[in-house]
Amino acid sequence: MRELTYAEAIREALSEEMRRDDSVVFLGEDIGVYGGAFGVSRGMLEEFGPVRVRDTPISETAIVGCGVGAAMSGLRPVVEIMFSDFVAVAMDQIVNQAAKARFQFGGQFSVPMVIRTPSGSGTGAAEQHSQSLEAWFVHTPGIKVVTPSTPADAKGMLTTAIRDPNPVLFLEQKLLYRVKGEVPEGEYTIPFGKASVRREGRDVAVITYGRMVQRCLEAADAVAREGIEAEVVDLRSLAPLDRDAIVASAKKCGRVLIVHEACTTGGVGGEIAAIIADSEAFFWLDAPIRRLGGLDSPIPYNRTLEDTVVPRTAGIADALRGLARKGASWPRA
Amino acid sequence: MRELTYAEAIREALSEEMRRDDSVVFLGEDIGVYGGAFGVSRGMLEEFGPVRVRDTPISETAIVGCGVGAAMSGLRPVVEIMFSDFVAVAMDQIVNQAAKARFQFGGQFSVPMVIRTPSGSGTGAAEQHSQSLEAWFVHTPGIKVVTPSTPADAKGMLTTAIRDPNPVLFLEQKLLYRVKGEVPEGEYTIPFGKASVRREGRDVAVITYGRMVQRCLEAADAVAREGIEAEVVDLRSLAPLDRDAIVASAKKCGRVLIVHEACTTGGVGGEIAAIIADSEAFFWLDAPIRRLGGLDSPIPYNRTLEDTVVPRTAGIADALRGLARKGASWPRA
Amino acid sequence: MGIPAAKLKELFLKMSQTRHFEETAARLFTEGKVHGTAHFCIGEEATGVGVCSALAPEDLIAQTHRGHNQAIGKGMRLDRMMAEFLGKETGYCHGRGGCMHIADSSVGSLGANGIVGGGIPIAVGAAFAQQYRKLDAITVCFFGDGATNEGAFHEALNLASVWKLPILFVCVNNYYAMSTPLNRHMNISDIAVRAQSYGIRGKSLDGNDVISVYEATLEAKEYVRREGPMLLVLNTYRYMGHSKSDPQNYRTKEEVESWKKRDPLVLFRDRLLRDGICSAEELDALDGQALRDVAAAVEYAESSPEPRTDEVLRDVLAE
Amino acid sequence: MGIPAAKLKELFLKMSQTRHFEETAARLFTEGKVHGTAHFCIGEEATGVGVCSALAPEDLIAQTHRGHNQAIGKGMRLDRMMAEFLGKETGYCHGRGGCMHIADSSVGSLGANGIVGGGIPIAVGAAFAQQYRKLDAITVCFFGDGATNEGAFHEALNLASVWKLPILFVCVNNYYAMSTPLNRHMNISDIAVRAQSYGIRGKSLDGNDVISVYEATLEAKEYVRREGPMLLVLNTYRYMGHSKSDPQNYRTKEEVESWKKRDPLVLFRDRLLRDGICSAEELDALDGQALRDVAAAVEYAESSPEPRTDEVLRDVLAE
Ligand SMILES: Cc1ncc(C[n+]2csc(CCOP(=O)(O)OP(=O)(O)O)c2C)c(N)n1
Ligand SMILES: Cc1ncc(C[n+]2csc(CCOP(=O)(O)OP(=O)(O)O)c2C)c(N)n1
Ligand SMILES: [Mg+2]
Ligand SMILES: [Mg+2]
Repeated sequence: MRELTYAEAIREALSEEMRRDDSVVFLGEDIGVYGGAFGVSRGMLEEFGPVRVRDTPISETAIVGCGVGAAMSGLRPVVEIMFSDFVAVAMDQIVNQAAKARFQFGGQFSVPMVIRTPSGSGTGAAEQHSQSLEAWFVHTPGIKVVTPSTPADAKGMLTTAIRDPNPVLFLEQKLLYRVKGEVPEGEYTIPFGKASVRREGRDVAVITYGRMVQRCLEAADAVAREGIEAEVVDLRSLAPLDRDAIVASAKKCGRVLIVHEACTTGGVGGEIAAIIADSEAFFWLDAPIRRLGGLDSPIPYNRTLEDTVVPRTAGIADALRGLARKGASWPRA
Repeated sequence: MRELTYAEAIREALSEEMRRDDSVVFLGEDIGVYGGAFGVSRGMLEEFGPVRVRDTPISETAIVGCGVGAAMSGLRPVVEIMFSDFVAVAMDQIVNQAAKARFQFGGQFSVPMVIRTPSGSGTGAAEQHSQSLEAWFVHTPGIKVVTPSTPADAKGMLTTAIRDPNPVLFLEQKLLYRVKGEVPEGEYTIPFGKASVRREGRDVAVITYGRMVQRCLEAADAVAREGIEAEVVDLRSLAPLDRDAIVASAKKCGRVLIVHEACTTGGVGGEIAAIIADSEAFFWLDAPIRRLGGLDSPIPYNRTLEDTVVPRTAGIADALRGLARKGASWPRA
Repeated sequence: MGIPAAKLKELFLKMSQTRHFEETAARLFTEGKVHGTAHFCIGEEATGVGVCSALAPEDLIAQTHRGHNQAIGKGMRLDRMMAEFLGKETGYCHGRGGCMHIADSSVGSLGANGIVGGGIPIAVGAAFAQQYRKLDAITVCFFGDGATNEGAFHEALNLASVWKLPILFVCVNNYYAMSTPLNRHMNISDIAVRAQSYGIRGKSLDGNDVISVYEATLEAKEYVRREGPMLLVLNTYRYMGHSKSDPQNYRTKEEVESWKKRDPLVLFRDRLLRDGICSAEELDALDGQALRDVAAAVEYAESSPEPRTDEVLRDVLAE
Repeated sequence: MGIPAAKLKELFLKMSQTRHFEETAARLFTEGKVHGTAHFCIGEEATGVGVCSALAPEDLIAQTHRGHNQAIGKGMRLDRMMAEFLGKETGYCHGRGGCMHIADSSVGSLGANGIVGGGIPIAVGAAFAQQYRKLDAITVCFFGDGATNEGAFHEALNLASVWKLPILFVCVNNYYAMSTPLNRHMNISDIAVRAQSYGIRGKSLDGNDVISVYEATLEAKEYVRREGPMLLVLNTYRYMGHSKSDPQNYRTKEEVESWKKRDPLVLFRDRLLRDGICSAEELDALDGQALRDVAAAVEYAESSPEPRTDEVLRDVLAE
């Protein structure tokens, strides 16, 4: 199959949907001639013109709010927020408006809007341009949250997102934009709420998503040489969350490592741990549930410091070794 | 000891600090002659005058931002946001500015600002005036989060908050404003990060905070008549979180129920469950860790519906019974 | 005055309905029949009714928390409004929203908003959809004087201007944001000045004179369709407290009384009599009808079923 | 021109330092020595240098992401700036912030901000503290043309006006917000018009003429101290891309070249020569000094230690 980068896959999905459905419009800062801060929409202005590919002033509240109103009026806006950190500027429109409009108006309106935004650290862009904020929205009823980890998923899940009648926060993994992978031609959708087991194993269940999937797979390969077989589950969407896949993998392996880039405390990892600890998998656990998230710190500028605050392959491998080690469990017995 | 309402206790703490330290200033919408939407600051304009008790325009971003700048310049602003839902309007200033200023400037500034705001449902004020949003901020390094459940705590913890060199989100429990309790006279502080065991027990550890503390105590009383002794732990502050108290109580009881008003998914309950499941308490658990949070729904207007979406005493008692029931655990063995 | 008599009577009826609706709602509060809050627009009836009565069914409105006049002006049903106020399943939002979130997509209401200024960007989005679809309709966005200090106001007006959207921004200036008087929340006295920041037209007028409001809206509608956004400021006054729990210690009784001398309903009644459009009997009959409509709405609402608790999660997400 | 010769030379030196600092920083980028991004102000030197050189040490500034001229104008050290750019422990923020978050509390800089418009409310808070403490000092808040479309701008200017705070708002208008030209992000051509919404004074001037910028600031400072906020718009142009990764496909080379004909450094040099303030040799000497200062800064930065990873959590919270 042909290969595309993650960024190209996103552009392809958005372009296909815009060709298919003229109610799809695309709004954001510098998405037109500039092609977006990360070049995702390069060439789209030329194909779709300035009426459908709309540069906006720097006004995140108005941009998202405009998306909400347009969606309530029957369009399917795709809104780009240049860095996911800037969702904070539009938080009211996302949480109090988009996510609540349907419910508070008794189902009279739906809000089929997608907010696309690049998430995560690793580019030396420091505290205000590097956060992983998915947990806020997983805690917000009324909005879906998606974190594709491959070009193929990025394409299929963006298509799903655009066709979804609800607001969807589509968190693009900044450091994956240039990563290549096989991507089917033509339109296809990937359902939300279905995790993908990226690697089968029986010793430790690694539950992860987004850019950390790759690092978990690398760590799993590293420890496989030592006889530890980790299973790597890529959640793909965080709301809805694939509870069954989480529980099944935890039950199968009896040991669980949860990995994400976002700060550990209050992160989605807590939700995952809680699901397992309150499920039938609990009875099959052979060791405490381990979380390996980012340090509870803003993202620093200096490259080495920046690397220090998010989980690295070596750290994940160490955690796997610690979990798999015999005797780690049941000192009580 | 004399009794004060929760609202009076807050007013007393703020007034005492303003008398003691003239760098404490108080900003917010309608806090002056109106006395605040919930009457918390009634009479303060008269005592402290309009220079220190400042009504603002309806501009949450500017209000919080002004607090950040004033704090960076050596004042100790206390900022009121009329309903905690409106933090969404000021999210950038809270998360990207207040919580990061110290770190990103390499420690050159501190931000001794308190954001006081009423949190929670129960007043029929519907979707945009009833949320419990503490989880967002527990996931934000650089800001502390406090949820006092009694008048005495409200006073002592607000004093601590005002004296703290960091931004503190002080989440007042709307439905507790009129609840009375004993409150010591004069200044005192209550440290953050120290939970309080409100009721001792040995069968089930109930970990909770804020307004749910009262309901958990009621539920504990109800099941005590049936021979179930629940221990009720009031976390008091969520960032920092009293990890030791959580683990100790879980270890002691072997069964854990986590209760909060906020939506279950992505809530602070996940963090608590994850802490337990990754601690030595894990080895002492006799049953899965149960969470009882609000339904994953916006808060509806209708009173009965509103009551339906947050945990009630009867539901908490049922969960306690379910957890304590013999045979509920270890079907695997 | 080239307004047809039927339209004038419609304006009078809607204003009376608004006044009676709110007086009744306030009474239901006092009787403890309502859990929640409400923001009444008594004294401001001419604004929402005047503007919305000048619109076509396909025009859209975005309402405020103080918007019963806007809702009734646009043709919403009193019975379903009252049912929503009482939190009933037959209410517009099936009891989920209450009067702070009243909406009726069938008459072009995008709903009221509980976040001050929060509805302004949404209205811009609706106008964007109208422009994109090349519709002839416009969107009218209501907000208060206090709301013009929110960042959302600024961003939304600028965006609408840059894109030349068919939107009429209507500021209902009642000189107070809760307890804070205009001159303590902004440093200008004519809010229409704010239009200049966006290069759009701004105009202020007497919001208690329903005829000028109606006529200004008709004119503005044509302008907006051709030229893009405009800001209309309607100066008026609210008689009641900000919400049910307002001590009203921030203004004098005299100030309130002086505004009551220019009561929009009385002004309009006098005008209709003076111009010989209606007789006193006709006006009394319209008022009586309004009263009966409200009574029927209460009956409908009170006899309506409560929402079912097992359906509470119904509209969190669309299928 | 009543400006002392020493001051004029200081202005020239700081502008040269800014230019050389950024040209050198850009080269370090190309050499792969920097991880991250940077926003250069080459072409805009007269704005930040002109304004900040008119301030007293106790006056405060809030900077933008494009603020090396502001930093150098206010007296920040080149070596610690360069060290921050390279992420070193000796940098102003100990390598935590990079040049988007450069700050120096010792010279009155409240820091640069990575959120467009995010620093404006913070500057208002600093001015509030000055007023509250009855200090004589003022706060100067920098932002770009694009930033004036953020809600934060609007709220902050309104609040400052209502409270009559001693703050000078300085809009560095370089006619672009990233790739978006002014006439496509707002519908007015003179940004100073926006002052009217807040009932404050607004004034636009040539931002490439450092002498008018300096003099206007001196005057504005007195005004602001007495009367409260003012908005000063400095019209200028950036030569380089928005940030390191800018394709610059949104403007023509001719446009850039035409602005270069009014280069602020050349303009100022010509003026100094024409007015007989400095000889060509003196100016060359100042420029040479600037070059040496920057070279020394690079040496300092390159030889400085990296931050220790075990101290990364040091400043998350104050003790
Ligand atoms: C973002 C936000 N801030 C504050 C409030 C609380 N609040 C509700 S209405 C109101 C006053 C609004 O004033 P104005 O816009 O003039 O409208 P009015 O109530 O006078 O009709 C306030 C402060 C809110 N609902 N939302
Ligand atoms: C809230 C927010 N939105 C968008 C950005 C991305 N961004 C950084 S600088 C910039 C352009 C700013 O334009 P202007 O204010 O004119 O300043 P200039 O860059 O021209 O100096 C943009 C869009 C940001 N950093 N913050
Ligand atoms: Mg008002
Ligand atoms: Mg610019």
